Amino acid sequence: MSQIAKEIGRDTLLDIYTRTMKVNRTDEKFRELLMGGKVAVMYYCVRGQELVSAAAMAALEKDDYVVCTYRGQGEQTAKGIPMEKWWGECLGKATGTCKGKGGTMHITDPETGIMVTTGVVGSGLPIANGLAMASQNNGDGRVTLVSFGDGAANIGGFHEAMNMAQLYKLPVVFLCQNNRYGEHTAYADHTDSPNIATRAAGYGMPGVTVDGNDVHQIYPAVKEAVDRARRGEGPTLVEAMCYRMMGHFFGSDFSYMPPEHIAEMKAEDPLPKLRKVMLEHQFTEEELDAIVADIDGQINAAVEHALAAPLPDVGEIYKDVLEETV
Amino acid sequence: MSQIAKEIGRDTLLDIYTRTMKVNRTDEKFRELLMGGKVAVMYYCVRGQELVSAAAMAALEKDDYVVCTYRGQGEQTAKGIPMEKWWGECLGKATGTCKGKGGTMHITDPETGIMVTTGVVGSGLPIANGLAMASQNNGDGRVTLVSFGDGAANIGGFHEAMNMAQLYKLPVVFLCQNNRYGEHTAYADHTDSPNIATRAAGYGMPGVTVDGNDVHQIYPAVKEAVDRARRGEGPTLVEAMCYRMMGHFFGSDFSYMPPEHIAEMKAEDPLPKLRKVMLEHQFTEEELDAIVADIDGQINAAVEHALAAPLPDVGEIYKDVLEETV
Amino acid sequence: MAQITMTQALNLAIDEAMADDPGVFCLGEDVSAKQGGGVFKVTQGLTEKYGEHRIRATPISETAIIGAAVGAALAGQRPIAEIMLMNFVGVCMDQIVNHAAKLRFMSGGQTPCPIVIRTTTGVGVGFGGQHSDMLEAWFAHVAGIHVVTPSNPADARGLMRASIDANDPVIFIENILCYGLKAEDPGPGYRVPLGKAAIAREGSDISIITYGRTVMDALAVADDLAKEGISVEVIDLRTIAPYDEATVLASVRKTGRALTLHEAVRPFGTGAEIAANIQEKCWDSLKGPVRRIGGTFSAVPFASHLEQAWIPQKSDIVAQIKASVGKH
Amino acid sequence: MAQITMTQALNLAIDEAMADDPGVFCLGEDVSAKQGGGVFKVTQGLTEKYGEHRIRATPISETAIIGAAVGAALAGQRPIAEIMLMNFVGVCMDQIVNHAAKLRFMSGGQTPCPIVIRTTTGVGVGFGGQHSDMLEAWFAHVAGIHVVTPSNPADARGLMRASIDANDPVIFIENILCYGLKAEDPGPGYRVPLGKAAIAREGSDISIITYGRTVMDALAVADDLAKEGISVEVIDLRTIAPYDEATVLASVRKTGRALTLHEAVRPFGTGAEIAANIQEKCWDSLKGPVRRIGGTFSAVPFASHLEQAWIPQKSDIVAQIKASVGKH
Ligand SMILES: Cc1ncc(C[n+]2csc(CCOP(=O)(O)OP(=O)(O)O)c2C)c(N)n1
Ligand SMILES: Cc1ncc(C[n+]2csc(CCOP(=O)(O)OP(=O)(O)O)c2C)c(N)n1
Ligand SMILES: [Mg+2]
Ligand SMILES: [Mg+2]
Repeated sequence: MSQIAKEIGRDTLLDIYTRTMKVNRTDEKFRELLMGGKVAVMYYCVRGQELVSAAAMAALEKDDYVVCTYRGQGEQTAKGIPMEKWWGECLGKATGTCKGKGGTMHITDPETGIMVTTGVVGSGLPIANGLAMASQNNGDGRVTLVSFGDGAANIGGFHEAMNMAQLYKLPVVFLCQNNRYGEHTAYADHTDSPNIATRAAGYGMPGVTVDGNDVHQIYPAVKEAVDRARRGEGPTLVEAMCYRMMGHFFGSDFSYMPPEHIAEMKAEDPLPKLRKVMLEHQFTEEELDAIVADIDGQINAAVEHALAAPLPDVGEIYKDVLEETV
Repeated sequence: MSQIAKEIGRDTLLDIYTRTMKVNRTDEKFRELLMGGKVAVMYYCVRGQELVSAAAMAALEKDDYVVCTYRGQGEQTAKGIPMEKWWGECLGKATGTCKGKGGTMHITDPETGIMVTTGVVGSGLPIANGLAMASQNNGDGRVTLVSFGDGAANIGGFHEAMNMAQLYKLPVVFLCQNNRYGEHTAYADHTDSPNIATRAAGYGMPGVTVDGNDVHQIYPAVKEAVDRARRGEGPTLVEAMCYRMMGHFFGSDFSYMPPEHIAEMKAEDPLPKLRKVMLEHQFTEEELDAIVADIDGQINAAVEHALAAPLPDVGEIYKDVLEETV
Repeated sequence: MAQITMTQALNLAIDEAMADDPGVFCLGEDVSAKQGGGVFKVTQGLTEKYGEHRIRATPISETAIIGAAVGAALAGQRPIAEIMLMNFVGVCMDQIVNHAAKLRFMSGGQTPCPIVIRTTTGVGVGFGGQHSDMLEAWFAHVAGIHVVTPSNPADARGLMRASIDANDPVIFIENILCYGLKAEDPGPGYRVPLGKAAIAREGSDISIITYGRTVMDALAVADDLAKEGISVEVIDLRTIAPYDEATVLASVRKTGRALTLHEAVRPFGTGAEIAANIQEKCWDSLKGPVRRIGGTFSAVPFASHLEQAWIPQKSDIVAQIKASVGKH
Repeated sequence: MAQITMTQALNLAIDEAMADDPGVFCLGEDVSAKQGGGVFKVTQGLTEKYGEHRIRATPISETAIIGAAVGAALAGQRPIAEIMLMNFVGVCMDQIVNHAAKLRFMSGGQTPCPIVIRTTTGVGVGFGGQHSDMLEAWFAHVAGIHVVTPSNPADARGLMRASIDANDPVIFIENILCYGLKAEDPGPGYRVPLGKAAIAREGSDISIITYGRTVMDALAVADDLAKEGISVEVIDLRTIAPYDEATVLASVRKTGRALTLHEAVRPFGTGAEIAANIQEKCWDSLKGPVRRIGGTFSAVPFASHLEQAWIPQKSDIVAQIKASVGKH
């Protein structure tokens, strides 16, 4: 166990484990529903990236802001969006966070700090700066975390946002989930950068690359970035190395992923690794299983609720366009 | 004199000197015309940056491509656009490179390799990649050089272009003329980057910062970048430190430039420095003056020609919109 | 009452809003005191009053500028973001259209996005092809955003104040050639409601529907034609989209003839929507087809006489009106 | 003759052009063999034939993609750039509008910019608010660019080939829902000239002017109404801008009635220009106002039944036609 490891207390580990399993079980459930044909919507699997999202959300306070992407299930559920609302939105129901109008790619839930889920690659970073700017302006002490992919690091908005955040010392954390692919394109085919974190230096910003499958690396890295931001010392770029263990979205072809890569991924699966850590920390198999069983129960109830929930009224297509001034 | 200095031959020095003075005398003439009210157009002065442009153009072959900005007089005249056509365009005449339709901000002269002059900050870099991509595709051995400012280094297009150029090993040279200001904003107020060249590492690209007022630094740096590109080894980011000794455009306020800065600029003026180098290399005062006198003669003749030249036909507003297929 | 320029009018409106609401702040290139308060001086003097956090000079990063405005708005603030010249929206349309304009709808109403995007443009300054376009039609075609432009200082003050009040994004277009216009200051607290056109001049023979700088052209032509016995009604839309349909249709029902006029290029311009809508809704009142005038369908040329020829010509306005009312 | 899908039609046209001209090359996200030949498979099999330099998979960098296409075109090549989904033009409008479309004009004719920008979009796939917009009106409002969209495989093949031939930039819009359409292959070398509309069905009572996926809706409605004795002419514009005015006006002069139809939102959509132009040029032939149908003026919603309700409805097309021809 590494030096840093000792710094993660049991309570925090339990918190991270619970969030991780919530993300994982939600992902499994979604795939099960899709596979069974019960549901037919776009869904971007997070298998392999559960721990990154969970650890990052555990490092935040409840009031902190999050901006994420279409592949944001991890951040969304781990931050704590009530499951019924989350499933409701994904199933396009009136009970969803956004009354079914946003959908899987556009979950918003200000109550739990999920401020924007964007479908346009890299567009979240500039918006995260704005949330952080508001906090800096009004001194509310909040930190904003924005999650994005390795592919997103090549778009202009990434660059502009990084430079601006550092210039103003905004309380923002840039979390790059480097899952080695942007849609069908492997990392080495989209950049010659040794890694994404290296880019931070070009803005005068600290940047760090960590193993996103190792709780002892990912949690302390995000926690330190969050604390730094909260202390007013400015932004940090945290690059979490991880794997996208499925295709780009559910059902999409992933024949372009070489078998060696798939083998490598399996060996690094964060879930067995995390379980091992938990056992090392004197959590019992039973305790851990009970947590998962509890989560499954909650998820099943939420899915039932969402499936039974009413559709949004057709008139909704005319609403929320501009403020209704009656 | 530095180590590198010995590597610049007398012929090359003479070439650079001649180009530098062409840029400088053109700039002086333009300001004289504007000051005298003879001409009223937008003009972006290049006083203080003459050597950077001249040395860069001297490092290119005649067939190489150049992309520059509204502040591109240096590249344009030093690359060799015939003066009559250049002045014709700036004065909005039918004899101009673009029949008066482009103007000072949009000089194009494919014959001398000036392919695009853009007025949108940072937009030249992606286009330069395309020119270089064509050369890579068809093996014509050309190199493309794109010039831009320090301010432009903060826009998304810079980032995307740098990453793509390195990924494909395009034969392109990125020349950042860091004149310490983007319009009214000083360097320290637009970025926390220690310097712009540092950013290259984030793309796996070589980057170098040199003194743009010292011929022994700027010429070898650009030359090496051009040679590297031509050898097929890919792009380089060359950052030339220099000063914009006037306001953003002719006639614009520059009260925001602090007096210390103005003093610092004056001490680093590239022209007396270059003259000193020339004298050290056994060029005589008389020779150097004769070159300037010759240039002045050419410029005066070109200006007379342009002033007397006809205006473009009003029907030009309907032409060159789409290919005329008759 | 004091006379103010349009620049001062905008400055006063912003100043007032910043004094009233600590959530209002400005960001954009060169906007702070260190840079002289903006290249067109609209934010001059505000840094001294409200500090650098509320007048943020930014890098040249339009995507980051609008993105920051969007984010701050989601967090409850009221940012005023400046895009120095309208053509540069080309680099940040995603933030404006896919985000600012849609976040209220996509969130089911949870996250309104009250931002004002100030930008300037205009033909006739010698800025050439990449700095002169009027692109309001792009935004008018997008749901979830107001498109506003003042033609005079009083409206500038009132529309800016109303735009800052609005709980949705506003594209606020300033015409460079209007900054220097002078008129009576409508005074503190003045507001011109969004979505309300002004009848800039009453008339009975034909309605010109226009906005921004060309309102002046329309008024000048109306003056001239009055002498010839042609009575022209001039409607200044002020809000281009969603526009004041009621005022436009009532005017056309009265006059029976309509002409749309804008500096933007004619094809697929805003005049097309207005003309299409008028002919549909006022079919029975119309005495002839709705006519349209716009800029030449090309990039804006550099040479001064070409640029002048590119702009909608007063002579063309006169000719179209005469053709419409049948007096040649 | 063989049947081909629209995807195959596009692939064949590109393949053929690449074989004929070594200057033709493709670039875009995921387009090469390593990625399976594009997420919609349009460039499948081409890397194997022409190599990675001519089928360049790019980073997610739309500004760099279009910029590279522009530069390569200036150097004499004929790039085909892909923007995966049309909404993403939001990040690269500057390169398209301020550069590709203007460089011919601003250089006084020296640097034409022959690029094809392929992009796809469409409502009805469940992609939600940021992936479904039809933004053709933005480009139609810009001088110096062609806007093209096929409604069927044969046109797709012919229009793509003609677009690659063109010496100016072309925005080539593919509707996701049309990729799977099957029809007879028009064969090698087939070209459909830009700027020429097709009369998809002749009729005498009313002209529907449409393009892309809604051509199918118009044809279906025309079939139904034929049974009720209403004869509908359907015009498939194929090139949205600059469009085939002659064909449109001739049709309306014949039928005396017109309806524009598109999936894009109605306000300030392309239908507005067409309607405005028709009423101006065909005033004396028109028996009633030109009517317009477009998508709902909001972002495209996620929930499937909302998305379906958002789209122009066949029932609405029928109702508008009946109202126009006076048979209720
Ligand atoms: C600007 C833009 N370009 C292209 C796309 C299409 N697209 C959606 S996801 C994706 C891959 C993104 O990769 P990465 O940032 O690594 O995130 P990941 O999907 O791996 O989580 C692409 C190209 C998009 N949504 N936005
Ligand atoms: C995208 C964009 N934003 C803003 C501007 C307005 N503008 C023109 S020049 C300039 C400053 C550019 O600074 P820099 O890149 O350092 O070049 P320099 O003028 O110093 O040569 C700005 C902000 C522009 N032309 N394009
Ligand atoms: Mg990825
Ligand atoms: Mg500069």
